[in-house]
Amino acid sequence: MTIDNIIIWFQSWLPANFSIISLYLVAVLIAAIAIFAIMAVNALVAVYAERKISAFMQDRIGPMGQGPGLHAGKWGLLQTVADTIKLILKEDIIPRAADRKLFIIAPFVIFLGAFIALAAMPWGPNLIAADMNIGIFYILAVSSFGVIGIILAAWASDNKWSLFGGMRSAAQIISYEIPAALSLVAVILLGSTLSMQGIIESQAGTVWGFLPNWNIFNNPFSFFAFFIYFIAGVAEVNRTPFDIPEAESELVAGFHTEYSGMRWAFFFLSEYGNMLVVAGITVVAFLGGWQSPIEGVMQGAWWGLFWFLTKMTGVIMIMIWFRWTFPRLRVDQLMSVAWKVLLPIALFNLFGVAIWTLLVG
Amino acid sequence: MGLVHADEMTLNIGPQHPSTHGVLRLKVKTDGEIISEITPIIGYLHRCFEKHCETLSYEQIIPFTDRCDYIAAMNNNFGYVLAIEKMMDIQVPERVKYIRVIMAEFNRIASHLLALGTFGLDVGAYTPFLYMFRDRERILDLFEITCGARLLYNYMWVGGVSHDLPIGFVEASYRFLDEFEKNTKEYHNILSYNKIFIERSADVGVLPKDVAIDYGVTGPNLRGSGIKWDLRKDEPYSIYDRFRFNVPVGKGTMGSVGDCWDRYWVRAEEMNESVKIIRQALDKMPRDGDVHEALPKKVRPPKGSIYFRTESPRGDLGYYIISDGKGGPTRVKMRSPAFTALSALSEIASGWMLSDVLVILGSLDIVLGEIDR
Amino acid sequence: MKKYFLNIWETVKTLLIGLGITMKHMFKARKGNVTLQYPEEKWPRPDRNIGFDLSNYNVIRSKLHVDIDDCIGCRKCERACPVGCIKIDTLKVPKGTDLGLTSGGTTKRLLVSRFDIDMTECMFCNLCTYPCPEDCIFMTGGPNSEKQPLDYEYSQYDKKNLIFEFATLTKKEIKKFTTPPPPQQEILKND
Amino acid sequence: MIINQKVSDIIEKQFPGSVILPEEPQNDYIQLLPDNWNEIAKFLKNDTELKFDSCQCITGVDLGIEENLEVRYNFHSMKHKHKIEIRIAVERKRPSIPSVEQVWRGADWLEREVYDMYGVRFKGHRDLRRMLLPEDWKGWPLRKDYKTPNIYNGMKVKKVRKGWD
Repeated sequence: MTIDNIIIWFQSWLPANFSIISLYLVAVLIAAIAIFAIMAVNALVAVYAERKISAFMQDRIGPMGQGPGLHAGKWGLLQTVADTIKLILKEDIIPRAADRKLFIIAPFVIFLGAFIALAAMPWGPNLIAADMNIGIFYILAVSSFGVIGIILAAWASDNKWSLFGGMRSAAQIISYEIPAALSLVAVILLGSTLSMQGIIESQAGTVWGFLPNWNIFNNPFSFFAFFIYFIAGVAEVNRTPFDIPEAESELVAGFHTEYSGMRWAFFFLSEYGNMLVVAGITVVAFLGGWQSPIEGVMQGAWWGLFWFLTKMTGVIMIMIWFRWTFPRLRVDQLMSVAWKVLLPIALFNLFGVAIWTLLVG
Repeated sequence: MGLVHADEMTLNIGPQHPSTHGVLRLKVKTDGEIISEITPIIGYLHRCFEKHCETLSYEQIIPFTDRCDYIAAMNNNFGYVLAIEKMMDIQVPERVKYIRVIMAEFNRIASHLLALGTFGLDVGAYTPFLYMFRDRERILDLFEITCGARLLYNYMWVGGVSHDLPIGFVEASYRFLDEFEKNTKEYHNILSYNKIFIERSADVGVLPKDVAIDYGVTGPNLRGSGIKWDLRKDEPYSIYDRFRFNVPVGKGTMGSVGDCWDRYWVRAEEMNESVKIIRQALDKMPRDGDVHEALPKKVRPPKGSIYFRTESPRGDLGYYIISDGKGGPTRVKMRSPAFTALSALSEIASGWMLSDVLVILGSLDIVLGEIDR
Repeated sequence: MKKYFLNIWETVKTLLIGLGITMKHMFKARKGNVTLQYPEEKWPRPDRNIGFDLSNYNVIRSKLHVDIDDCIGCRKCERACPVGCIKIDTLKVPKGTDLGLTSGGTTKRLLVSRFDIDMTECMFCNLCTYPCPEDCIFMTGGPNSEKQPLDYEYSQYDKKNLIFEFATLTKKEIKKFTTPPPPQQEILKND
Repeated sequence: MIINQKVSDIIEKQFPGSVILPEEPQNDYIQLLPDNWNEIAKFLKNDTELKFDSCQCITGVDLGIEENLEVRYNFHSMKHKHKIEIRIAVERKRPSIPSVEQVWRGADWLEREVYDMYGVRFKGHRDLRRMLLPEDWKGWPLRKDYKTPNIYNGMKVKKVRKGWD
């Protein structure tokens, strides 16, 4: 289901002289709404899951309720809905000293970064909004768009804490892009393609007869590349142990200290959207995308969607698990992890994968 | 070519900030992330404790001492009543002595749990904080069945305690201690030995021996700097000379002696020592006796003054009490250990990063109620 | 170089231990938790983790209550209060007026015309309850639950509503008690 | 305690005329004159036999309007594990006493607190500001002659309710 498919489907029953541009716009709109729906549903579910999982990990019970009324539904199921309503109803405060225009734009810029990255995400064998031949490159490019939004928000708030958060975030995301990109280059070498679907298709088959031929199992170097990418990815979405831009015990709330109500909700939405992007790339690049773990079993268009979402959920769960276990790194330690540990290993891996492909593949 | 000109930025940490442990304001000068100068500004929680004491009778001051260090109220009561008892020369019954020690040590565990938990929170670990609160909650339950209050007890009186232990208290205490000892191992695994935590706290905010003494820092902070000084051991008050326990000191296991990790570790070890003391006290305690036996008809210490120190979870808690023989004191001065610990902050935290300053502040374990009084 | 890899290994190892602990807790979450589901479950919940019966409590500090029938107007509680949140007015009654007995058997000699407690100022130190010779001022609930049920949810929209007035005498009754009895009765008594 | 007598003798030997001998023999404290307090303090800290390296507490005392203000110091030695109390009387009208802030760093805040509450000026203190009260507070609240102001910064000061009607 690419955008092209939608256009072709429209053309099949609309008069032939119908303007192709308007068809194109309609198709893009449909895809956009679908992606937005995915993001919103993800946020709804992930927030609830995060609340519950964190509660269980901490010997609590999390949001609970016994019935309608003031309670958040059975087992607190309606907690996120209630949160959303609260956020919508909240007063929207713009500080007087803030740079008004930038302050308003910033949340949308951040949101946009996550949103357009999802356009090239392959949800199933033929369920992708735009199947580009440079898909992974595109996602890497646009997902770092979000940092501009963070810096805008930090600067526009005219708040010292926000500024600290913005500076930290910029330094962090720029540093962690490099090991992340390098470990993805290793994957690109293995699949010799930049297309998302191409990378997934290159992971078909098995290794040693029983393991799926996913990149994580393909060779020892890409096994480590997976961890490098995952750690860098967690850092890119600003989650613990790398949540220094919003470190609540140091910077109050970092770059979104001054935001409230719906504007703040957009930061929240895009944080979970970014998690989706990073989890998606991890799944595509290392965990075989929509491929079934056992070859030839449960394959097909809808099974593909199922596998993709399952794997993605798993990766997101691990991120949540991380968050509720680890302390936070300091700024300089964060940088030294990126430059002194992740980068050398990523380079070494890249080299190893290159040799591996020459010798074995 | 113009020179790049960089100014220092003045930043106010607090009075409303998640990591200042109360309403403390730190005026800091920052150069990027580096903090070059710190000025603590206190007094936001000043409730005129010493002025109040001039108008109250001796018994009525006890609930006010609760409110000074609200994390370890039992220990505050303890120091105050011991001072008055020493002035009046009252001998309390054996059972009361044991009950007091048990309560004070339980409160020390509760206080250290809160200190360690919030220290973890300052470093960014959320989960250990809630584990520790869970255990603290159980201690508060024990206090509640005894005296009805969970935080501000007014439990210890001059010459006795307000209530005898309830039925089943001893068994419940043993049950709690058994479980707690298991839990402490888990805390070490999830927090103390965690590499990120060690990186954040070891070698950070080193408080050398001589500086610590010079500033009058006491308690776990002083012991973290490697000085074996514990009033319970060195100047035993009440019946602390009857128990066998160690005084843990910082050894610089993960970094250098006197760093944040050492202070953290001393507190963690002290909880185990408190468990030992409570076990011995529960074993030896006389099973029955009237806790109100030695209550004086009127609390009227003779004319004179006293400076009495006890070991509260934060350090040497001193009461300077002047009596003129009437029903109320002329002057009650509280020498609060957190006050002196905070005064050393600007010395040890300057030159560190913003994140470190808050970690160092957390490791000093201050309670603003006690600092501002 | 060895140190570098050892450091990484140490990090990975300790972090995995931490992850193991949180995972373990996730699967036995209900076991250790101390949460009270407030509107449904109310404090005190006796079975909560230490297994204590409500009747074993020494005291519960919830809300001050006065059994005004037992009050003899000695004002000991008023003097004991460190914050001055108790206010008592008493009236002298002429000799011979019978105010009845308290449940402890003490003769009442003073008319308590006002017994106000300002619970907004109360600091729950419990000091007022000890000196009472008739045990008529106490915190509700716990060991006192026979006298008065537990009440700690006495929240109000207006601060004034938190000043509890325990004196029940109406003006008429006060007048009745304070006016000296007619002389005939005295004669009768003298007989 | 014996240590008080010993310390008193040592000080009297080192700085003749600085110890005020009590009328009746007591051994709770040592009463000193304020004049060369700073030198005595340095001596107390550095003398190998005394080594009072920790300043535990500084208490301001006002025993009544007729009497002098007093500053009481409690020192402790971490090395020898002994302690003393030193009392120094200061005039009520212009209370001033040499600061020991540069002798014991811990005395810094403690002296500021005494200044805050009693208005005792510590000569030589590098940063003598109010500690607990706001900077613009007037008067020294723990003195016996202190009167609660009616108005503070335009706000009416709430009086203690008596009989609250």
